[in-house]
Amino acid sequence: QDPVKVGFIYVGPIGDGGWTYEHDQARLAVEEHFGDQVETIYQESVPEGADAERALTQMALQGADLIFTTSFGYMDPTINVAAKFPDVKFEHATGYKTADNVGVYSARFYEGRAVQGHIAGKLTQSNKVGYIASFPIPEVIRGINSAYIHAKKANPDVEFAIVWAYTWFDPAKEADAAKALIEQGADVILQHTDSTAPQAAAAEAGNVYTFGQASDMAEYAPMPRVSSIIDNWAPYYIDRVQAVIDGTWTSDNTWDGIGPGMVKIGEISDAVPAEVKAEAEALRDSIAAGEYHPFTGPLKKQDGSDWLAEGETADDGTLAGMNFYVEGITGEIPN
Amino acid sequence: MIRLEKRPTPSRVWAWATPVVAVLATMVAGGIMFAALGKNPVEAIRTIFWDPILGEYAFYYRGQLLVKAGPLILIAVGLSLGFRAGIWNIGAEGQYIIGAICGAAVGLALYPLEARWLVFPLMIAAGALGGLLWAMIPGVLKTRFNTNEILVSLLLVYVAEQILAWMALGPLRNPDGSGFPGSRNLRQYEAAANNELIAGSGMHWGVVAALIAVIFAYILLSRHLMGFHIRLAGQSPRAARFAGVNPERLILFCLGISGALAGLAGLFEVAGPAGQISIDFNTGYGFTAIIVAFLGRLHPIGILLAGLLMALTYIGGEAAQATMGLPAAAIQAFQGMLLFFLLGFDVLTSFRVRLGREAHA
Amino acid sequence: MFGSIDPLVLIASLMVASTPILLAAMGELVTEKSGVLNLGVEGMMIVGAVAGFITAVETGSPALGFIAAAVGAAILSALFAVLTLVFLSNQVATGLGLTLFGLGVSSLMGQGYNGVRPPSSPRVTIPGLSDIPVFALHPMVYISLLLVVAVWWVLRSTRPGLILRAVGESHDSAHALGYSVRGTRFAAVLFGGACAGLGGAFLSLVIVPQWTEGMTAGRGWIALAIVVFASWRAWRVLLGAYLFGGVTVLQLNLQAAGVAIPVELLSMSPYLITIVVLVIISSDRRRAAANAPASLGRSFHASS
Amino acid sequence: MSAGPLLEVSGLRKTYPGVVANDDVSFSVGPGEVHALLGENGAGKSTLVKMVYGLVRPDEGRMTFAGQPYAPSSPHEARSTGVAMVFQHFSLFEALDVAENVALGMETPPPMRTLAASIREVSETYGLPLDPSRLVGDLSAGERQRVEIIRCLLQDPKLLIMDEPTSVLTPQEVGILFDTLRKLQSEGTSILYISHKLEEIRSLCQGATVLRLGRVVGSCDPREKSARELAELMVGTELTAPAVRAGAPGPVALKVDKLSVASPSEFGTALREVSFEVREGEILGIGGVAGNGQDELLGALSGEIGTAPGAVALKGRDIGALGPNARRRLGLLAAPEERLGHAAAPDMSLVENGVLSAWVRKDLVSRGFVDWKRARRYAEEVIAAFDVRTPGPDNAARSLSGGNLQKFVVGREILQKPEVLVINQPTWGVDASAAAAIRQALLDLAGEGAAVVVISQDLDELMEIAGRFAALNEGRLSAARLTEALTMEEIGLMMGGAHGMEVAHV
Ligand SMILES: Nc1ncnc2c1ncn2[C@@H]1O[C@H](COP(=O)(O)OP(=O)(O)OP(=O)(O)O)[C@@H](O)[C@H]1O
Ligand SMILES: Nc1ncnc2c1ncn2[C@@H]1O[C@H](COP(=O)(O)OP(=O)(O)OP(=O)(O)O)[C@@H](O)[C@H]1O
Ligand SMILES: [Mg+2]
Ligand SMILES: [Mg+2]
Repeated sequence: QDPVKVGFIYVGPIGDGGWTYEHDQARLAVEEHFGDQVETIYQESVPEGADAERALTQMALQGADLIFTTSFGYMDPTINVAAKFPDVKFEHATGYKTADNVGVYSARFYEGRAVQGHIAGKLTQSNKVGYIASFPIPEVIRGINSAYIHAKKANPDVEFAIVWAYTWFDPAKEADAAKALIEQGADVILQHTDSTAPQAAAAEAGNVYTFGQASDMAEYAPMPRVSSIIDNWAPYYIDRVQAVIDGTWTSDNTWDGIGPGMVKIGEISDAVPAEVKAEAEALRDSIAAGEYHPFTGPLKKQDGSDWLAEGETADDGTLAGMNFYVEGITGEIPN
Repeated sequence: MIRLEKRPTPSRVWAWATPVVAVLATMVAGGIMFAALGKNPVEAIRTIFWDPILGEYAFYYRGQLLVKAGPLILIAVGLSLGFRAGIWNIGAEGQYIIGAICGAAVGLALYPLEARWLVFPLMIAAGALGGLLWAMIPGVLKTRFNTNEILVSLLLVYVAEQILAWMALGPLRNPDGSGFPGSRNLRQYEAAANNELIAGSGMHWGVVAALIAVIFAYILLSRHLMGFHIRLAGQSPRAARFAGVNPERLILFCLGISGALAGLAGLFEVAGPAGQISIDFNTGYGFTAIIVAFLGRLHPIGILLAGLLMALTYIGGEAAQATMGLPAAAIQAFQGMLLFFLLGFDVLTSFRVRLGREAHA
Repeated sequence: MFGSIDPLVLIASLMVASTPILLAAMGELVTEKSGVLNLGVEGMMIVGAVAGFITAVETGSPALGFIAAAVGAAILSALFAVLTLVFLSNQVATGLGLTLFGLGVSSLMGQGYNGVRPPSSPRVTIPGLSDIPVFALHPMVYISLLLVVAVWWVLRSTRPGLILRAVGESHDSAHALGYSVRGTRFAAVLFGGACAGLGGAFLSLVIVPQWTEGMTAGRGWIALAIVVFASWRAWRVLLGAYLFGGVTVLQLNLQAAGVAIPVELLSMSPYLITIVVLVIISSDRRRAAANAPASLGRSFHASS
Repeated sequence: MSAGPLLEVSGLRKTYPGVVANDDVSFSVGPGEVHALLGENGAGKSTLVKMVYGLVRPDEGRMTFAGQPYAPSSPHEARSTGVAMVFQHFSLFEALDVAENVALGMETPPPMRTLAASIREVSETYGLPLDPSRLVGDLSAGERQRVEIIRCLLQDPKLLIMDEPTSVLTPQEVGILFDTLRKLQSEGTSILYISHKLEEIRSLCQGATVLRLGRVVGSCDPREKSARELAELMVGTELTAPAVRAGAPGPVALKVDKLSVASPSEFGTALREVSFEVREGEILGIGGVAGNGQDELLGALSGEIGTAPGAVALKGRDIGALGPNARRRLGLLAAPEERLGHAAAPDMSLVENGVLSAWVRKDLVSRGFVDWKRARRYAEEVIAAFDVRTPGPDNAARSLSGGNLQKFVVGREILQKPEVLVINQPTWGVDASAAAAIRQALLDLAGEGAAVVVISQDLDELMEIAGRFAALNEGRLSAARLTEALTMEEIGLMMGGAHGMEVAHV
């Protein structure tokens, strides 16, 4: 029997050490798991738009059975190509458009951000937490809100200083942003950009805590990196490939978090006091068990209007399109 | 030591032969690199140069060649006019972005009006105008304040990228896109879509525009007084002044044309192959077009061929990545080699190469 | 409103942030003064970044890393020199090709070095002074300043500098007087490559520090722009690089300090301010042209 | 060794692709001798001296210098042997200052400060005043040449080579130069001297070698020959003097009234209240040292430089605001001094260079499109009528020798039948026969009723063809006077001395 051919389209180089790197790790995990049963192919640094459509068509023409398209910008190309190749299955990451042969999947990174926020709130001495944000999109805003809510719970005096880098990946700029935040008094840095540059900047400054993003970034543990959010796509990819092999694949809309293991919390290092570590692990476990939702009322929006009532949890629709800060965050979302 | 001897007149034979020799040399050198990376060199070269034109899936790739080459040619033709006149617009990428934004903005503003006869032409006009105006910034600064156009046009690329991000996240964001960045997809809006004219052919209005631009530039340069003045100004500015050329008007003309064509390329791309304004809409066509312009020796027909060759290496390179697992970086290095060989061998056109001791250091 | 921004700290960080651009731009200044326009700065920088990184990681010595960066990027620039000076290829196109090639080669070289932590470089510490942020920076920052002085002095007051300027001014005259146009330009291109390599290594070994593909992210282009901005004067290159780096750092600091200026505007500001300053300093027509090397970008072939 | 020649050249040969520049050339220069090299444009004079200077390597042949075998591999070697050279096309750097330019021409220059002092000293000794700190780009042609000469003098050369040094100098400057050269000669320096000005050679040189098509066709003592004999030796045929065909001047064709313009170039001279008028059928000569506003005057008349309304009138009509092509349409044509790069584009063919200025009057463009067939016919017409030696109209302008390109440029304007022609340096660096042909063409043009303004530094030329003469000095124009009534001394006064230069008391 022919091996199942699985294609991957990456937005960055596999050596970016972040987003694409983790997807490629998952591809390797698929290869290892299935051995001769699968053949994987990939194409890296594929620009969104016309080039993506061509890369997809090419893989489909060459007999790919399942293709993972791993960036939001591949949404329309995926839908277009899927329409032409009804027998090929597509899995699009972080989007919202589905079709009979297109499923979507994404991770609830905000669950991890809640844990980070808690640790950050506890660790900060200056009460100032720096946040390096990439672009003002719902994904990023959700993370800021989640982190802020839990930092605030842990430490009512906490403030967030947010820098918009307008890039997913520019190590030098991220380093500069981290330094600027440190200079402005932040002693904990959260980041939603993919390089380890902020860790290095923090290491140099000393006494500044950071968290790994996308990858574990363990080389900076135990200090400054005290924990991390790890994108762990392997279980999902293995699961979907298995479904294709078994002939049971159907279009789905997966949004998994810590529970199913799509989001992992990296080792909380000894730089974190034991009781804070225990609290953080408890928070992680209750989220994983589905007992606690990071967006649970009462919560107000930044402008003071009510959002969630006592005990109410946010619905996925609102979360997916989140475009507002919660009460207490200063500054405006660009635009 | 190698000695070069200038030919009395450039060799016509070598003018055609050097690209062939260069491609062959690249195949050898690239093959060595691929072999060093542990890939079958013959297969790699075949995948890059042969398959897209004559391989199993050529029916699809041939159209894609046009899709990829179209904007490169359209932009490069515009740039070549300025380069010939000694006006260095290296910010076509920015003009491409702004053209796309303006064109798309007009289309999106009229959504969901169905009158294609109105919407699409208006978008084209807006795209060209956007690129033109963006190119006028370095133009006007140069004519008014003597500011270097290389610098200004380049810096404006970064400004345009910021505007693009802002537009994709703000004013042009798809209202039905549940907050995700990126505009409405223009390809799904009949009146604004720049879809293939014949399905599967790769022919869209941008490719048509590129071909028109090549013909237009050819006629302009070889027959029209304006083209004569452009060439004259590039070769010797004082002679151009003596011939009655107004340098300021020429600067604005050349920057305007190149900006408008880059803007058009952006518009056709955003309404067609790309489909929408997104943060990463631009993929470097504006910069690659500079290379294409020089590879084509700043001649419209040369640019046409250079654009197709460049597109071939992109498409073949992608195929080699997907089928053989060649890293994208190897393809980039390979493209670099091809450029070097093309540029290096070009010397044979106007020089005779003699081996042996140099008469004089 | 700017109360929380400490000027000395800001100056220290702008000095660090500007150093890669300053190094690359100083090299390009020398190259251009000899009459060669090398648009491949970005490619040379990134090759320097990876070569320096690999060497520093393998040997554990950042100093060796910087040396390797300079050598590696100089080798790449030699390719450019051979093509443009021996084979008389077009300088603009060859430079662009060099960038493409350098980006490709660097990622091939860097495979396996992602996520590796480089050895950290020692800081110079001058007792008593090192509490002041500006005096406790990486040695390369001060080396880059020395480079500015050295280039300025060599160009202005030494015979090699004079010959270099002469070659860039009129290669025909220089040739007629018996100076080796090709040799001088070759050396200038190599110097430019080495400086760009140092700039790249400063990114991968000090600022970031890590290796990632494409990490120069357009800084080579900015370095090119700074040379034009400086109208080919050493001191103005320093001014331009620090202005650009300064605005970049300042805009991040303003954001971090929560100043209510739209972020879009802040992120554009380094480019816009550079343009505005350029307009102001170049409106004096006669002076602007005086420093540009008259033979810049023109191929030279001695027919003898 | 003392008795033998200083430089002996035997059997030198140098070929370029398609051209034999020098073939079996032999001659010698004695110690303290001023030796002339004569020949038409392209005869191979410059190539020959470049071989002596080590800049070009001979294919065959030998040289000896002071009795020793001499085969310089570079100008450095030549300079250390004692050979110095002043180039035909200056080897200077405009953006560098005088001292830097001098230093670049020396093997072991002293520190800048000392060098500046010795420049001052030497320049005073030889009567060539020069400020070491000025930018060369700011200097006049004569001053630039002084830089080159001082550069040579500072090295105490045994042999000084001068390639057409006087084509850019005024009579006064030539006089000073000759004084300098004689002084050098008296100090024992030999001089190899190239010039097209035969009278100069007769007064300066003790020996001469004549080249034609790269070969030596004769040698003589120029003091014993007439200029005419020398010229015929060069050309190989008999020369005829221009036949003057002056008619009676008609009505005023061009009137310039208080014309003031700033110079567009960095190192130029502004015009200040220049006024003159030229009548139909008349040639007005405008003399003056280069760099006194000649380029600006030509630019202001051709329309390249914008002028105030009322300053320039063509047949009573104000054309101050018109550009070059509008002026051409009305009959005002111009031919600039700089052949390559101003009057013609070096890399363009003669056909294209014809279109450059002739499309308006010769109808070479219709509705914006160039009619290349007609353009080619026009170029062929110019080539035939002015005996331009070139394989064909498709050859690039730069492939022509200077004299031939000059004939093409002048012919291109004259065949358009101008009503007013302004021409700058019509015979600069052009050999005797070609110069005669150009002068004749200008006379014929005036004879046919056109008004001609000839701007030239060659006063003999102006005396020969112009009816009236005016001098340009620092952007001001003197009143025009009839040439017949003028003496050289008066002309010198009109030119206001020699551009701030005093004849030092040697
Ligand atoms: N490229 C260079 N080569 C040699 N010397 C230079 C160079 N650039 C600048 N200098 C010298 O450095 C010093 C300061 O440079 P700066 O840029 O201020 O020059 P400047 O001529 O004063 O500028 P401006 O004329 O625009 O005021 C001056 O002494 C200048 O001559
Ligand atoms: N570098 C070169 N390459 C090719 N041909 C050359 C070169 N230099 C000179 N020639 C040719 O050699 C011949 C002699 O040129 P040369 O410059 O020595 O003449 P010349 O006697 O100095 O003329 P002129 O009086 O115009 O200065 C000419 O036909 C010229 O075109
Ligand atoms: Mg100053
Ligand atoms: Mg000569």
